[in-house]
Amino acid sequence: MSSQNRLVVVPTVTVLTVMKARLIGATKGHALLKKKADALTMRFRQLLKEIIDAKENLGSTMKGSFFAYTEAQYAAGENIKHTIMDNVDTAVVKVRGDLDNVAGVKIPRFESFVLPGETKMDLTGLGRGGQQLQSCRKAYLSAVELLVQLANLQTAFLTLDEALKVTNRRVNALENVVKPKLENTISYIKAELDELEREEFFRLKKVQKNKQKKQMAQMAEDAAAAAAGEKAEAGDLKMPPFNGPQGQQGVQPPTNSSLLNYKEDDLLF
Amino acid sequence: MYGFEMMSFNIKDGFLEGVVRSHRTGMLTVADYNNLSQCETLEDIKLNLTATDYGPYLVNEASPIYTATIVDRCTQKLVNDWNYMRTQADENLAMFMDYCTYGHMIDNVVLIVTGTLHERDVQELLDKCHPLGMFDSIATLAVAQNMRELYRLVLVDTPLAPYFSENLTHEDLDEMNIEIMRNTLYKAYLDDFAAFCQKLGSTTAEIMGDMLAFETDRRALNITLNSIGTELTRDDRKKLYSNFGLLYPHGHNELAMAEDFDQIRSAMEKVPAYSGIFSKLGYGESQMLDKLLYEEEVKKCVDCYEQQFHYGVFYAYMKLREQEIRNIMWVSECVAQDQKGRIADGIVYLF
Amino acid sequence: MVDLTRPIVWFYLPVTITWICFVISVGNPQYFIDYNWLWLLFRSMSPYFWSALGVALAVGMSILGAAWGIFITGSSLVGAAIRVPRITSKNLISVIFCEAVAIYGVIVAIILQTKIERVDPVDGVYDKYALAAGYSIFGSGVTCGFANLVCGMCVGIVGSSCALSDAQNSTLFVKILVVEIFGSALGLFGVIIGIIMSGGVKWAA
Amino acid sequence: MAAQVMNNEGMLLAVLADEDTITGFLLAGVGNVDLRKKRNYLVVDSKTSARQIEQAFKEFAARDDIAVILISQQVAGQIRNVIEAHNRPIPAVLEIPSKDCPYDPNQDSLLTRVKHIAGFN
Repeated sequence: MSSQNRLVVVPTVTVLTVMKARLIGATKGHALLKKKADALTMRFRQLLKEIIDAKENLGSTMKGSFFAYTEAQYAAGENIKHTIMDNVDTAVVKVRGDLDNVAGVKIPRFESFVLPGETKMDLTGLGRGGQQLQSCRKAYLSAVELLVQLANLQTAFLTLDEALKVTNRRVNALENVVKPKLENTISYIKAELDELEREEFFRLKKVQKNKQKKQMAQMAEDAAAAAAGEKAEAGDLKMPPFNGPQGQQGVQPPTNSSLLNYKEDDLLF
Repeated sequence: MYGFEMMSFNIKDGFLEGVVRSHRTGMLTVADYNNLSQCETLEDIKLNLTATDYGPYLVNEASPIYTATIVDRCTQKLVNDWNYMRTQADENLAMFMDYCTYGHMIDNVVLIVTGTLHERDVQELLDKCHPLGMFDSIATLAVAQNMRELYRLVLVDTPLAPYFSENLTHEDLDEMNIEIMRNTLYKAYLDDFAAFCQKLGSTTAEIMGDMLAFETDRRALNITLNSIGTELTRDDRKKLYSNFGLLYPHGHNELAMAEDFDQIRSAMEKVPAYSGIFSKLGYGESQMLDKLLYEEEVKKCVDCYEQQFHYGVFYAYMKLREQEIRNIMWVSECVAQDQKGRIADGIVYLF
Repeated sequence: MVDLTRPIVWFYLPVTITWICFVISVGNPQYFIDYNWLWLLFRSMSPYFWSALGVALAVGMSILGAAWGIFITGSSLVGAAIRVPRITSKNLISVIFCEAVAIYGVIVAIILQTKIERVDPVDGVYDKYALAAGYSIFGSGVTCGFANLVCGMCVGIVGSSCALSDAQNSTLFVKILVVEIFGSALGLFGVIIGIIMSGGVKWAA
Repeated sequence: MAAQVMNNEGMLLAVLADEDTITGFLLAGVGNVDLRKKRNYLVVDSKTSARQIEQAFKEFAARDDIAVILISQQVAGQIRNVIEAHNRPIPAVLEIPSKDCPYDPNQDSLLTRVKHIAGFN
């Protein structure tokens, strides 16, 4: 699992910084998307309520319009519908649209409007029932308005639904895939780096040991040589004799600041 | 010379008068309407109607039944009765009965004319025509491509030809708003019908004069009411009023000038016969007017039955049946749309 | 048929009658009405002509009235009975009333016919009893005939209304029947007067 | 995805319903017949087959001058699968009640979806 849930990277310090930056980015992105999702959800919830209300309202409004039509038919005669059907020319009720922006999601918004000017319908039912026809017309116009509103809500619903799904998918992806992966990668890199460090440390230690061993051997050799030399020319020797390892000889300025020397007293790290 | 038609009327028309009068028994009564008002569904209405004269026409209708079907079947009943009488009728009466249906014929012609201009299917158009307004050559109406041709080829042979030729020029045929054309024709028709009734003389002239005067005055009123605020000018409006009726000519002048409902009202109230109708209306409201006018018409039609030996009953029968079908439509729509509180607003009780 | 509803007829009718009177009276241009000539004219007419005419009018007019009434009633009855068949048998009574009118006519005609006796003219001239008898039989025939003609029409028209009303509302039948009975009584008046008029007929002194 | 270009002279409403319902909308002035005699409404009666309705619906859905398709519930019931498949926000498909049968919210595919979501949340 762990091998799959991380990025395939070369565990180096530079990559680590890159990864860390990516993690920070992902966290920030996650927070932002979460916020967006929340905003969308809020709007969405509101929409749901509005849609349900509007749909239920629709029933009664349409009922009113239908009845107005019945009244018109009563006054103007059964055949009036054929007259109306034949008088259809160009639409005077149209829908205008623009875009609404909710948390970065563009939602088309409709608005119905009536083209100004006389229509052929104005004189329909001149002989009888014209008034009822006009009131029926008004009833239907208001119904159309409501319907367009409902269409608004519905489009918004569909668009938001889609947008919400996408956002939620992204949030979840960030939360459950990208972030863990990055984190895993970072910890993997760190672990790898430590491992490398420990190896280095051990190697250095070994080198030092070898060095010391070599030194001791040298020293013993030197001592033997000195003893032999003292015997030969005792007056020439100015340097004091080497008194074993430095650590045992109190604090000394780290002349040779090797890693080994620096961390010598804290091996636990 | 009233009274002499008593001796001679039955020679030709006694049988049909008996028929048309006995149809009165088949009309729905207040009790029937009460039953219909109690219905919960259209099926109930159908069931209730099967007990009436409409029964044979509705009984075989499959469910679910719709208002349109009910109205259609009821109209069929009227049409069948009417055609039965029309085929038995003799010269004057046949002529009279034809005159009664010219109104529908005008509607049909206008329907087909507009339909043809919009390139509708002929059969589809014919289905939409009112069956009472059919004439033999109606199908050929759709042959013509433009109005001039239409007149030259088809309309000349119809009974409506004089109305077209005397009132509309070729230019009118092409340009006129279809509603204005319809009403111009209707005006010509009413004038002609009234003249015909006067020619028939005696009781028919008296009764039909009264009925047609009401009809034409109602049209004048409606035209005025519906043309307020439209492009129709005063002069054009005045041209649509018929040349008779209780409002002719002074009332027409006033109506032509009227700009709102109250002016119409003051013009109408000068005629005693109509002041009663308007006194039932509150100031400024015109919604109930249609029903009140329907009621007045029904009253006149029912009064028609009080006299014997005249043709008015045929006209009255048609009008009453049409009102009855309107009532049925209203009740069914109210029931179908769950608006039972409004049922009483639309029913005009006949008897 | 002359349309009695046209006013022009009512202008020509008296003119025509005056003209006929004038033609008849022209025996002597010195008088507007020449009574001697008229007396000669009527004295020379056979009383059998008058009595036969009376009998004919009695039965003919009555039957014309009855027939007229029956078709007025009948056509309405048949029409109304299509929708409301129950009225047929009841309303046969109106037809029977009309029929009764014809029967009155037949009865009076038979009575009048039995009154006719044989007398011979003296010098080609009937004596005045015979002339009077001829005129009374003619008169009673005309009375009865026209009374029954009008009665038949009246019963017919009322019967027609009766049938139509009965079709609407069966309680109206009896009420209109009463009116109809009064109408049919009119014919009886004619019959009674006719019988009385012909009752005292004597052909010879 | 939703940012379809909308022309500013206004878009049309399309209607698929029974005769009476349509007549009302036509009276209001919704109807449009263009130069090629193409209408933006379809009168559905007992003779209209589901195939015809489907075709008309698809045609309206494909037209770019139609913003809203009104379809009566009865008609929608006949081509339910096509409507369910319609997923684009424009044109918006709205189910309306028809004159002969009152509005039944349970049959509305959008509303069931809405309620489903609302219930789930």
